[in-house]
Amino acid sequence: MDNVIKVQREDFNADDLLNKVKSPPSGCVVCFIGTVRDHSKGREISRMSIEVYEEMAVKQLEMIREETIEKFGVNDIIIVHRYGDLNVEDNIVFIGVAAGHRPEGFDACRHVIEELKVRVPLWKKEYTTDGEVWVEGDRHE
Amino acid sequence: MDNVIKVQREDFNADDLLNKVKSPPSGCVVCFIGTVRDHSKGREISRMSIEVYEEMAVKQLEMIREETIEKFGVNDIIIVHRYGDLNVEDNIVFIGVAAGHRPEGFDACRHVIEELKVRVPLWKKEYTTDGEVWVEGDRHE
Amino acid sequence: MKIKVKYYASFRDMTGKNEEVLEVKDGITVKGIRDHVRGIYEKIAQKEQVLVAVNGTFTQLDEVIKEGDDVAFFPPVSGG
Amino acid sequence: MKIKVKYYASFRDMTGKNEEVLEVKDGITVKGIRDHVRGIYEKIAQKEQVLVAVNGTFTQLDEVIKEGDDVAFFPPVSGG
Repeated sequence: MDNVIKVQREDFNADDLLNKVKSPPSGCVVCFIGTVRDHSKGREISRMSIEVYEEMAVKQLEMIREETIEKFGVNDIIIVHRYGDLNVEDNIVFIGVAAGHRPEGFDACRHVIEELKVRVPLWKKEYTTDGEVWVEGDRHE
Repeated sequence: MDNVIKVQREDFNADDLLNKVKSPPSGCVVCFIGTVRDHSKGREISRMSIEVYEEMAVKQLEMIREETIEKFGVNDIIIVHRYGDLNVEDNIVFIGVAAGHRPEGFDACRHVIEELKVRVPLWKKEYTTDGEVWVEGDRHE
Repeated sequence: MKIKVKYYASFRDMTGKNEEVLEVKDGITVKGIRDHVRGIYEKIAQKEQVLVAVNGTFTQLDEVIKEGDDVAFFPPVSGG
Repeated sequence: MKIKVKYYASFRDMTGKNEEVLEVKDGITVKGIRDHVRGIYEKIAQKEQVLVAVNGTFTQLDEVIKEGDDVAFFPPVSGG
Protein backbone atom coordinates (compact mmCIF):
# COMPACT_ATOMS: atom_id res chain seq x y z
CA MET A 1 0.00 0.00 0.00
CA ASP A 2 3.10 2.16 0.16
CA ASN A 3 2.38 4.02 -3.01
CA VAL A 4 -1.39 4.31 -3.02
CA ILE A 5 -2.27 5.46 0.51
CA LYS A 6 -0.27 8.09 2.32
CA VAL A 7 -0.86 10.12 5.45
CA GLN A 8 1.95 12.64 5.60
CA ARG A 9 3.04 16.04 6.87
CA GLU A 10 4.71 17.01 3.57
CA ASP A 11 3.00 18.55 0.56
CA PHE A 12 2.34 16.42 -2.53
CA ASN A 13 2.89 17.02 -6.23
CA ALA A 14 -0.35 16.44 -8.15
CA ASP A 15 1.47 15.77 -11.42
CA ASP A 16 3.58 13.01 -9.86
CA LEU A 17 0.47 11.43 -8.34
CA LEU A 18 -1.41 11.68 -11.65
CA ASN A 19 1.46 9.91 -13.43
CA LYS A 20 1.48 7.23 -10.75
CA VAL A 21 -2.24 6.46 -10.88
CA LYS A 22 -2.89 6.54 -14.63
CA SER A 23 -2.45 3.44 -16.77
CA PRO A 24 -2.81 2.27 -20.40
CA PRO A 25 -6.30 0.75 -19.93
CA SER A 26 -7.60 3.92 -18.24
CA GLY A 27 -9.11 6.68 -20.32
CA CYS A 28 -9.20 9.23 -17.55
CA VAL A 29 -8.21 10.26 -14.06
CA VAL A 30 -10.65 12.17 -11.87
CA CYS A 31 -8.98 14.03 -8.99
CA PHE A 32 -10.27 15.80 -5.92
CA ILE A 33 -7.87 18.16 -4.17
CA GLY A 34 -8.99 19.69 -0.90
CA THR A 35 -7.37 23.00 0.03
CA VAL A 36 -7.46 25.33 3.06
CA ARG A 37 -10.23 27.90 2.59
CA ASP A 38 -9.83 31.41 3.99
CA HIS A 39 -13.24 31.35 5.64
CA SER A 40 -15.60 28.92 7.33
CA LYS A 41 -19.15 29.49 8.55
CA GLY A 42 -18.73 33.24 8.24
CA ARG A 43 -15.46 33.33 10.16
CA GLU A 44 -12.14 34.33 8.65
CA ILE A 45 -9.47 31.62 8.83
CA SER A 46 -5.80 32.52 9.15
CA ARG A 47 -4.40 28.96 9.29
CA MET A 48 -5.29 25.39 10.15
CA SER A 49 -3.82 22.39 11.87
CA ILE A 50 -4.87 18.81 11.18
CA GLU A 51 -4.59 16.00 13.70
CA VAL A 52 -4.60 12.36 12.68
CA TYR A 53 -4.92 8.99 14.39
CA GLU A 54 -2.49 7.71 11.82
CA GLU A 55 -2.62 3.94 12.18
CA MET A 56 -6.42 3.91 11.98
CA ALA A 57 -6.54 6.52 9.22
CA VAL A 58 -4.31 4.42 6.96
CA LYS A 59 -6.43 1.33 7.69
CA GLN A 60 -9.67 3.18 6.95
CA LEU A 61 -8.30 4.69 3.73
CA GLU A 62 -7.19 1.25 2.55
CA MET A 63 -10.69 -0.08 3.21
CA ILE A 64 -12.34 2.83 1.39
CA ARG A 65 -9.95 2.41 -1.54
CA GLU A 66 -10.66 -1.29 -1.91
CA GLU A 67 -14.42 -0.93 -1.47
CA THR A 68 -14.53 1.86 -4.05
CA ILE A 69 -12.47 -0.01 -6.66
CA GLU A 70 -14.80 -2.99 -6.21
CA LYS A 71 -18.05 -1.02 -6.15
CA PHE A 72 -17.38 1.25 -9.14
CA GLY A 73 -15.11 -0.99 -11.21
CA VAL A 74 -12.35 1.60 -11.50
CA ASN A 75 -8.71 0.72 -12.22
CA ASP A 76 -6.74 2.37 -9.45
CA ILE A 77 -7.00 4.95 -6.65
CA ILE A 78 -4.33 7.00 -4.89
CA ILE A 79 -5.13 8.90 -1.70
CA VAL A 80 -2.75 11.28 0.10
CA HIS A 81 -3.89 13.22 3.19
CA ARG A 82 -1.75 15.75 4.99
CA TYR A 83 -1.67 16.58 8.70
CA GLY A 84 0.11 19.21 10.77
CA ASP A 85 0.17 22.97 10.29
CA LEU A 86 -1.25 24.40 7.08
CA ASN A 87 -1.84 27.86 5.66
CA VAL A 88 -4.67 29.20 3.54
CA GLU A 89 -4.59 27.68 0.01
CA ASP A 90 -2.33 24.79 1.09
CA ASN A 91 -3.21 21.35 -0.18
CA ILE A 92 -4.97 19.08 2.32
CA VAL A 93 -5.91 15.95 0.41
CA PHE A 94 -5.42 14.38 -3.02
CA ILE A 95 -7.73 11.68 -4.31
CA GLY A 96 -6.96 10.40 -7.82
CA VAL A 97 -9.12 7.77 -9.52
CA ALA A 98 -8.04 6.14 -12.80
CA ALA A 99 -11.03 4.76 -14.68
CA GLY A 100 -11.91 3.33 -18.07
CA HIS A 101 -14.62 5.96 -18.56
CA ARG A 102 -15.61 9.19 -16.91
CA PRO A 103 -18.94 8.33 -15.24
CA GLU A 104 -17.43 5.74 -12.92
CA GLY A 105 -14.36 7.94 -12.43
CA PHE A 106 -16.44 10.86 -11.16
CA ASP A 107 -18.72 8.65 -9.06
CA ALA A 108 -15.82 6.77 -7.47
CA CYS A 109 -13.84 9.94 -6.70
CA ARG A 110 -16.84 11.52 -5.06
CA HIS A 111 -17.51 8.35 -3.09
CA VAL A 112 -13.96 8.35 -1.68
CA ILE A 113 -14.17 11.93 -0.40
CA GLU A 114 -17.65 11.39 1.06
CA GLU A 115 -16.50 8.27 2.92
CA LEU A 116 -13.26 9.93 4.02
CA LYS A 117 -15.28 12.72 5.61
CA VAL A 118 -17.22 10.35 7.87
CA ARG A 119 -14.86 7.42 8.52
CA VAL A 120 -11.25 8.53 8.56
CA PRO A 121 -9.90 9.82 11.91
CA LEU A 122 -8.61 13.25 10.94
CA TRP A 123 -9.64 16.50 12.62
CA LYS A 124 -9.22 20.08 11.51
CA LYS A 125 -8.57 22.89 13.95
CA GLU A 126 -9.20 26.30 12.41
CA TYR A 127 -7.50 29.45 13.68
CA THR A 128 -10.17 32.09 13.25
CA THR A 129 -10.77 35.67 14.23
CA ASP A 130 -12.76 34.22 17.19
CA GLY A 131 -9.92 31.93 18.30
CA GLU A 132 -9.15 28.24 17.73
CA VAL A 133 -12.04 25.99 16.76
CA TRP A 134 -12.06 22.22 16.33
CA VAL A 135 -14.17 21.38 13.30
CA GLU A 136 -16.69 18.63 13.95
CA GLY A 137 -17.59 16.79 10.83
CA ASP A 138 -20.38 14.70 9.48
CA ARG A 139 -22.01 12.10 11.67
CA HIS A 140 -20.68 8.56 11.59
CA GLU A 141 -23.60 6.12 11.34
CA MET B 1 -7.94 34.10 -21.47
CA ASP B 2 -4.25 33.38 -21.85
CA ASN B 3 -3.95 31.47 -18.66
CA VAL B 4 -7.27 29.69 -18.37
CA ILE B 5 -7.90 28.23 -21.85
CA LYS B 6 -5.16 26.59 -23.85
CA VAL B 7 -5.13 24.43 -26.96
CA GLN B 8 -1.57 23.25 -27.37
CA ARG B 9 0.70 20.56 -28.75
CA GLU B 10 2.87 20.38 -25.61
CA ASP B 11 2.15 18.33 -22.51
CA PHE B 12 0.93 20.07 -19.36
CA ASN B 13 1.95 19.80 -15.72
CA ALA B 14 -1.10 19.07 -13.55
CA ASP B 15 0.54 20.46 -10.42
CA ASP B 16 1.25 23.80 -12.08
CA LEU B 17 -2.34 24.00 -13.34
CA LEU B 18 -3.70 23.07 -9.90
CA ASN B 19 -1.66 25.86 -8.32
CA LYS B 20 -2.91 28.29 -10.95
CA VAL B 21 -6.61 27.50 -10.51
CA LYS B 22 -6.88 27.23 -6.73
CA SER B 23 -7.55 30.28 -4.58
CA PRO B 24 -8.07 31.27 -0.93
CA PRO B 25 -11.91 31.27 -1.11
CA SER B 26 -11.96 27.81 -2.74
CA GLY B 27 -12.10 24.71 -0.58
CA CYS B 28 -11.37 22.29 -3.38
CA VAL B 29 -10.30 21.70 -6.94
CA VAL B 30 -11.94 18.92 -8.96
CA CYS B 31 -9.89 17.84 -11.99
CA PHE B 32 -10.61 15.66 -14.99
CA ILE B 33 -7.59 14.43 -16.95
CA GLY B 34 -8.25 12.52 -20.16
CA THR B 35 -5.51 10.12 -21.26
CA VAL B 36 -4.91 7.91 -24.31
CA ARG B 37 -6.38 4.45 -23.68
CA ASP B 38 -4.73 1.36 -25.16
CA HIS B 39 -7.99 0.03 -26.55
CA SER B 40 -11.24 1.31 -28.04
CA LYS B 41 -14.34 -0.66 -28.99
CA GLY B 42 -12.46 -3.94 -28.78
CA ARG B 43 -9.55 -2.73 -30.94
CA GLU B 44 -6.02 -2.30 -29.69
CA ILE B 45 -4.67 1.25 -30.02
CA SER B 46 -0.98 1.88 -30.64
CA ARG B 47 -1.12 5.68 -30.83
CA MET B 48 -3.43 8.61 -31.57
CA SER B 49 -3.42 11.91 -33.33
CA ILE B 50 -5.74 14.78 -32.51
CA GLU B 51 -6.80 17.43 -35.01
CA VAL B 52 -8.18 20.79 -33.93
CA TYR B 53 -9.96 23.72 -35.53
CA GLU B 54 -8.04 25.92 -33.17
CA GLU B 55 -9.69 29.30 -33.44
CA MET B 56 -13.16 27.83 -32.96
CA ALA B 57 -12.01 25.41 -30.23
CA VAL B 58 -10.65 28.27 -28.12
CA LYS B 59 -13.86 30.24 -28.64
CA GLN B 60 -16.05 27.28 -27.67
CA LEU B 61 -13.95 26.49 -24.60
CA GLU B 62 -14.20 30.10 -23.44
CA MET B 63 -17.99 29.92 -23.82
CA ILE B 64 -18.19 26.62 -21.92
CA ARG B 65 -15.95 28.00 -19.17
CA GLU B 66 -18.05 31.13 -18.69
CA GLU B 67 -21.38 29.29 -18.86
CA THR B 68 -20.17 26.73 -16.31
CA ILE B 69 -18.85 29.31 -13.83
CA GLU B 70 -22.19 31.11 -14.06
CA LYS B 71 -24.40 28.01 -13.90
CA PHE B 72 -22.66 26.23 -11.01
CA GLY B 73 -21.30 29.23 -9.09
CA VAL B 74 -17.72 27.95 -9.04
CA ASN B 75 -14.70 30.22 -8.58
CA ASP B 76 -12.46 29.43 -11.54
CA ILE B 77 -11.87 26.91 -14.33
CA ILE B 78 -8.75 26.07 -16.33
CA ILE B 79 -8.97 23.97 -19.49
CA VAL B 80 -5.98 22.71 -21.50
CA HIS B 81 -6.49 20.44 -24.51
CA ARG B 82 -3.65 18.93 -26.53
CA TYR B 83 -3.51 18.16 -30.25
CA GLY B 84 -1.01 16.41 -32.50
CA ASP B 85 0.57 12.98 -32.08
CA LEU B 86 0.08 11.18 -28.80
CA ASN B 87 1.04 7.81 -27.38
CA VAL B 88 -0.86 5.46 -25.09
CA GLU B 89 -1.12 6.93 -21.55
CA ASP B 90 -0.29 10.45 -22.74
CA ASN B 91 -2.36 13.30 -21.35
CA ILE B 92 -5.07 14.64 -23.67
CA VAL B 93 -7.02 17.15 -21.63
CA PHE B 94 -6.94 18.86 -18.23
CA ILE B 95 -10.04 20.44 -16.72
CA GLY B 96 -9.59 21.96 -13.27
CA VAL B 97 -12.47 23.54 -11.36
CA ALA B 98 -11.88 25.50 -8.15
CA ALA B 99 -15.02 25.63 -6.02
CA GLY B 100 -16.14 26.63 -2.56
CA HIS B 101 -17.54 23.16 -1.89
CA ARG B 102 -17.30 19.77 -3.53
CA PRO B 103 -20.81 19.21 -4.92
CA GLU B 104 -20.62 22.15 -7.32
CA GLY B 105 -16.98 21.35 -8.06
CA PHE B 106 -17.82 17.81 -9.21
CA ASP B 107 -20.93 18.90 -11.11
CA ALA B 108 -19.15 21.75 -12.89
CA CYS B 109 -16.13 19.64 -13.86
CA ARG B 110 -18.37 16.96 -15.29
CA HIS B 111 -20.39 19.57 -17.15
CA VAL B 112 -17.26 20.96 -18.83
CA ILE B 113 -16.11 17.57 -20.14
CA GLU B 114 -19.64 16.66 -21.33
CA GLU B 115 -19.95 19.95 -23.22
CA LEU B 116 -16.42 19.70 -24.59
CA LYS B 117 -17.26 16.31 -26.07
CA VAL B 118 -20.14 17.69 -28.14
CA ARG B 119 -19.22 21.30 -28.91
CA VAL B 120 -15.47 21.72 -29.26
CA PRO B 121 -13.98 21.01 -32.71
CA LEU B 122 -11.36 18.39 -31.89
CA TRP B 123 -11.15 14.97 -33.55
CA LYS B 124 -9.24 11.87 -32.53
CA LYS B 125 -7.73 9.52 -35.04
CA GLU B 126 -6.83 6.16 -33.53
CA TYR B 127 -4.10 3.95 -34.98
CA THR B 128 -5.47 0.47 -34.39
CA THR B 129 -4.64 -3.08 -35.39
CA ASP B 130 -7.25 -2.59 -38.16
CA GLY B 131 -5.67 0.64 -39.45
CA GLU B 132 -6.41 4.31 -38.86
CA VAL B 133 -9.87 5.25 -37.64
CA TRP B 134 -11.36 8.71 -37.17
CA VAL B 135 -13.41 8.68 -33.96
CA GLU B 136 -16.84 10.20 -34.38
CA GLY B 137 -18.16 11.56 -31.17
CA ASP B 138 -21.42 12.41 -29.59
CA ARG B 139 -24.11 14.11 -31.61
CA HIS B 140 -24.31 17.89 -31.57
CA GLU B 141 -27.92 18.98 -31.11
CA MET C 1 -20.71 35.26 -54.39
CA LYS C 2 -17.58 33.36 -53.41
CA ILE C 3 -17.42 31.64 -50.02
CA LYS C 4 -14.32 29.97 -48.62
CA VAL C 5 -15.15 26.70 -46.86
CA LYS C 6 -12.81 24.59 -44.74
CA TYR C 7 -12.95 20.84 -44.11
CA TYR C 8 -11.73 19.04 -41.01
CA ALA C 9 -10.88 15.48 -39.95
CA SER C 10 -12.64 12.79 -42.03
CA PHE C 11 -14.26 15.49 -44.19
CA ARG C 12 -10.82 16.61 -45.29
CA ASP C 13 -10.08 13.01 -46.27
CA MET C 14 -13.41 12.74 -48.12
CA THR C 15 -12.95 15.98 -50.07
CA GLY C 16 -9.19 15.66 -50.42
CA LYS C 17 -9.00 19.35 -49.48
CA ASN C 18 -8.25 21.53 -46.47
CA GLU C 19 -10.34 24.31 -47.97
CA GLU C 20 -11.81 25.56 -51.22
CA VAL C 21 -13.75 28.53 -52.61
CA LEU C 22 -17.35 27.80 -53.65
CA GLU C 23 -19.44 29.91 -56.00
CA VAL C 24 -22.89 30.16 -54.41
CA LYS C 25 -25.91 32.39 -54.87
CA ASP C 26 -26.28 35.52 -52.71
CA GLY C 27 -28.43 35.08 -49.63
CA ILE C 28 -27.63 31.38 -49.28
CA THR C 29 -28.40 29.91 -45.84
CA VAL C 30 -26.38 27.47 -43.75
CA LYS C 31 -28.74 24.71 -44.90
CA GLY C 32 -28.26 25.87 -48.50
CA ILE C 33 -24.50 25.70 -48.40
CA ARG C 34 -24.67 22.33 -46.62
CA ASP C 35 -26.87 20.98 -49.44
CA HIS C 36 -24.42 22.50 -51.95
CA VAL C 37 -21.46 20.66 -50.38
CA ARG C 38 -23.48 17.43 -50.11
CA GLY C 39 -24.20 17.82 -53.81
CA ILE C 40 -20.48 17.91 -54.65
CA TYR C 41 -19.24 15.13 -52.33
CA GLU C 42 -21.20 11.90 -52.23
CA LYS C 43 -19.38 10.68 -49.13
CA ILE C 44 -20.47 13.77 -47.21
CA ALA C 45 -24.00 13.35 -48.58
CA GLN C 46 -24.07 9.89 -47.00
CA LYS C 47 -23.15 11.19 -43.53
CA GLU C 48 -26.07 11.53 -41.16
CA GLN C 49 -24.31 14.29 -39.21
CA VAL C 50 -22.72 17.14 -41.12
CA LEU C 51 -21.77 19.96 -38.76
CA VAL C 52 -21.39 23.49 -40.09
CA ALA C 53 -19.82 26.36 -38.18
CA VAL C 54 -19.90 29.97 -39.34
CA ASN C 55 -17.15 32.23 -38.01
CA GLY C 56 -16.31 29.68 -35.31
CA THR C 57 -19.86 29.34 -33.98
CA PHE C 58 -22.64 26.81 -34.46
CA THR C 59 -25.60 28.57 -36.06
CA GLN C 60 -29.21 27.99 -37.04
CA LEU C 61 -29.82 26.25 -40.39
CA ASP C 62 -31.73 29.28 -41.69
CA GLU C 63 -28.94 31.76 -40.95
CA VAL C 64 -27.80 33.63 -44.05
CA ILE C 65 -24.14 33.39 -45.11
CA LYS C 66 -22.42 36.65 -46.06
CA GLU C 67 -19.41 37.18 -48.29
CA GLY C 68 -16.25 36.93 -46.18
CA ASP C 69 -17.80 34.54 -43.64
CA ASP C 70 -15.60 31.72 -42.46
CA VAL C 71 -17.55 28.48 -43.07
CA ALA C 72 -16.31 25.13 -41.74
CA PHE C 73 -17.61 21.60 -42.37
CA PHE C 74 -16.82 18.69 -40.07
CA PRO C 75 -18.12 15.46 -38.56
CA PRO C 76 -19.25 15.11 -34.90
CA VAL C 77 -16.38 16.11 -32.62
CA SER C 78 -14.49 13.61 -30.47
CA GLY C 79 -12.09 15.44 -28.17
CA GLY C 80 -11.71 15.03 -24.42
CA MET D 1 -8.75 -5.60 33.79
CA LYS D 2 -6.70 -2.60 32.62
CA ILE D 3 -7.49 -1.01 29.24
CA LYS D 4 -5.43 1.72 27.65
CA VAL D 5 -7.62 4.36 26.01
CA LYS D 6 -6.49 7.20 23.74
CA TYR D 7 -8.16 10.58 23.19
CA TYR D 8 -8.00 12.67 20.02
CA ALA D 9 -8.72 16.24 18.96
CA SER D 10 -11.24 18.04 21.20
CA PHE D 11 -11.48 14.96 23.45
CA ARG D 12 -7.80 15.34 24.28
CA ASP D 13 -8.48 18.93 25.25
CA MET D 14 -11.51 17.87 27.37
CA THR D 15 -9.64 15.13 29.21
CA GLY D 16 -6.31 16.93 29.26
CA LYS D 17 -4.75 13.60 28.26
CA ASN D 18 -3.41 11.84 25.18
CA GLU D 19 -4.11 8.49 26.80
CA GLU D 20 -4.71 6.79 30.12
CA VAL D 21 -5.19 3.32 31.60
CA LEU D 22 -8.68 2.59 32.93
CA GLU D 23 -9.57 -0.14 35.41
CA VAL D 24 -12.75 -1.77 34.06
CA LYS D 25 -14.57 -5.01 34.72
CA ASP D 26 -13.85 -8.07 32.56
CA GLY D 27 -16.25 -8.56 29.65
CA ILE D 28 -16.99 -4.85 29.31
CA THR D 29 -18.54 -3.87 25.97
CA VAL D 30 -17.83 -0.86 23.76
CA LYS D 31 -20.99 0.74 25.13
CA GLY D 32 -19.83 -0.08 28.67
CA ILE D 33 -16.45 1.59 28.29
CA ARG D 34 -18.07 4.58 26.59
CA ASP D 35 -20.41 4.99 29.59
CA HIS D 36 -17.38 4.62 31.86
CA VAL D 37 -15.54 7.45 30.10
CA ARG D 38 -18.66 9.61 30.05
CA GLY D 39 -18.89 9.02 33.80
CA ILE D 40 -15.40 10.44 34.32
CA TYR D 41 -15.54 13.44 31.95
CA GLU D 42 -18.63 15.62 32.07
CA LYS D 43 -17.69 17.42 28.86
CA ILE D 44 -17.61 14.12 26.98
CA ALA D 45 -20.90 13.12 28.62
CA GLN D 46 -22.46 16.24 27.10
CA LYS D 47 -21.37 15.34 23.55
CA GLU D 48 -24.07 13.81 21.40
CA GLN D 49 -21.52 11.96 19.26
CA VAL D 50 -18.79 10.02 21.02
CA LEU D 51 -16.98 7.77 18.55
CA VAL D 52 -15.14 4.70 19.80
CA ALA D 53 -12.71 2.67 17.71
CA VAL D 54 -11.25 -0.65 18.82
CA ASN D 55 -7.95 -1.64 17.23
CA GLY D 56 -8.39 0.97 14.52
CA THR D 57 -11.88 -0.12 13.49
CA PHE D 58 -15.40 1.09 14.22
CA THR D 59 -17.26 -1.68 16.02
CA GLN D 60 -20.74 -2.56 17.28
CA LEU D 61 -21.69 -1.16 20.68
CA ASP D 62 -22.15 -4.68 22.08
CA GLU D 63 -18.67 -5.87 21.09
CA VAL D 64 -16.66 -7.08 24.08
CA ILE D 65 -13.33 -5.39 24.84
CA LYS D 66 -10.39 -7.68 25.59
CA GLU D 67 -7.24 -6.93 27.58
CA GLY D 68 -4.61 -5.50 25.23
CA ASP D 69 -7.18 -3.95 22.86
CA ASP D 70 -6.38 -0.50 21.57
CA VAL D 71 -9.40 1.70 22.38
CA ALA D 72 -9.71 5.26 21.02
CA PHE D 73 -12.25 7.99 21.80
CA PHE D 74 -12.86 10.93 19.49
CA PRO D 75 -15.44 13.37 18.12
CA PRO D 76 -16.89 13.18 14.58
CA VAL D 77 -14.06 13.36 12.06
CA SER D 78 -13.48 16.38 9.82
CA GLY D 79 -10.74 15.59 7.30
CA GLY D 80 -10.85 16.08 3.57
